[in-house]
Amino acid sequence: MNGEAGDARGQAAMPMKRFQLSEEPIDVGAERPALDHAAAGAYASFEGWVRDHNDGRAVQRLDYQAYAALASTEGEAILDEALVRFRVREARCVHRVGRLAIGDLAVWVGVSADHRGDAFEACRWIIDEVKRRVPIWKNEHYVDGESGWLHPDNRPAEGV
Amino acid sequence: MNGEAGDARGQAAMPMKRFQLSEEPIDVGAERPALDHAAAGAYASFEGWVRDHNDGRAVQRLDYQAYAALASTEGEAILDEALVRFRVREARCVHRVGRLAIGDLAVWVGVSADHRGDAFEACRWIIDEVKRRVPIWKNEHYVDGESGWLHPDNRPAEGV
Amino acid sequence: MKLTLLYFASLADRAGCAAETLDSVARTPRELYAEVAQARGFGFAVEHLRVAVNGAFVSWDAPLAAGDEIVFLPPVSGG
Amino acid sequence: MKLTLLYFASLADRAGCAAETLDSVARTPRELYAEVAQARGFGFAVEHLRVAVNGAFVSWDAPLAAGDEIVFLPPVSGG
Repeated sequence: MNGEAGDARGQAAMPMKRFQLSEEPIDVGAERPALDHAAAGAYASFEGWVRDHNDGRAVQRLDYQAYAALASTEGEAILDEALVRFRVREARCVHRVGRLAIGDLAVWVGVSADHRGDAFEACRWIIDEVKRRVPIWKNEHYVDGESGWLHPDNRPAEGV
Repeated sequence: MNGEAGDARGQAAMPMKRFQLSEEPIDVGAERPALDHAAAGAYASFEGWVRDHNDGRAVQRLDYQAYAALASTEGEAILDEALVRFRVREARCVHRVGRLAIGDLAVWVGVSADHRGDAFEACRWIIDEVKRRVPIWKNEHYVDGESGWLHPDNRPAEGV
Repeated sequence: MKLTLLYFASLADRAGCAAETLDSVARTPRELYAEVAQARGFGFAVEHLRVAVNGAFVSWDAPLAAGDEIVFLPPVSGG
Repeated sequence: MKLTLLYFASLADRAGCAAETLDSVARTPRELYAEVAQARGFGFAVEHLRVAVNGAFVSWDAPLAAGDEIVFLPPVSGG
């Protein structure tokens, strides 16, 4: 009765992708029903908001750019993998692209499970993998007028 | 710039308790603004819903009973402790009391922090402590007509 | 001395009431529980309970005073 | 053979364009990157990039075919 059963049944009932890129503000309330399940007692979620500072610099706004085709398949692969790795009922993620202001919701992850430990672990794993693997880049615009693409260089890209 | 600074400033701006018992359905949307913070990039939340089964028995509904005076002070102590133990900006919890149906929200925890690791860890710690320490009891009403108070007996009560 | 007891969950069911006031010579919660458990037929050993006096957790061997409100707390199941 | 390249983030800024089509004799992404990095002045070493061909991650030594769409992906910063 884990995610695999849900998958099989969900082909018709759940045509929507588990991972979405969105050019519009993320509506968490609209995403939530996909995670409801009478048997699921636990729901864990994560939201990443645009902060007003990063690395000591005052941030004014930012742009997210995605390689949309690959971001969609890679994001979907992460969520499908989460349903196999963890005992969860459902998992979803929405990532914004385009221009965002301070306090805007940049990414949301929601996971439902029978038990809270699984919900927390899967939620944490998903956001970590999304940040590590999905081809999305952040361009920070600073209050001083400068801007720059963030390419974390302390960890080489892995695998292929 | 952690929770302690927030505390000092919050005396006037934030008169509401961090922990609340509620006889009414929990309105997560109404709780959220208390966790917004321009410097907080991460928000983690947990929701516990009433499940349709427990320990192999079909559950119809349940009642939560609280020793309200002590539950309030103990819940508040847990959240205050979370602000000291973890690098978080704000933390809140609402626990339902009274009669609940399948799918109802029984407990909600929300935590905002600068970094996602702290948000996840604090959120997990809070729900674990609430379940372990706060004097609230669940009476499950089963589909077969029986009912019973849950007193997990595999772990003796600790401390005093 | 006069003491007030509040009961919750299965202890309230077993006692058949949510509160009672009684006269007792018990000097500590431990002595009081022994007395009440026998009268009410409570099955919990003290190691599986916590005890609160006047709204705060206390030790089983804390001194009791007249007018105290005592609660024996069975294992909790919130969340 | 004709190949299409898409550029993102700082590579697009450096290239001054989001896409280009070029003729190349490169047999693998590794050879293609060496060629393009020199022409465009890209500073990333291949160990800090990933590469995708036709919408899927591939190895740096995968064979290229005419008409392929190649993307060199700098370290990501979503979330």
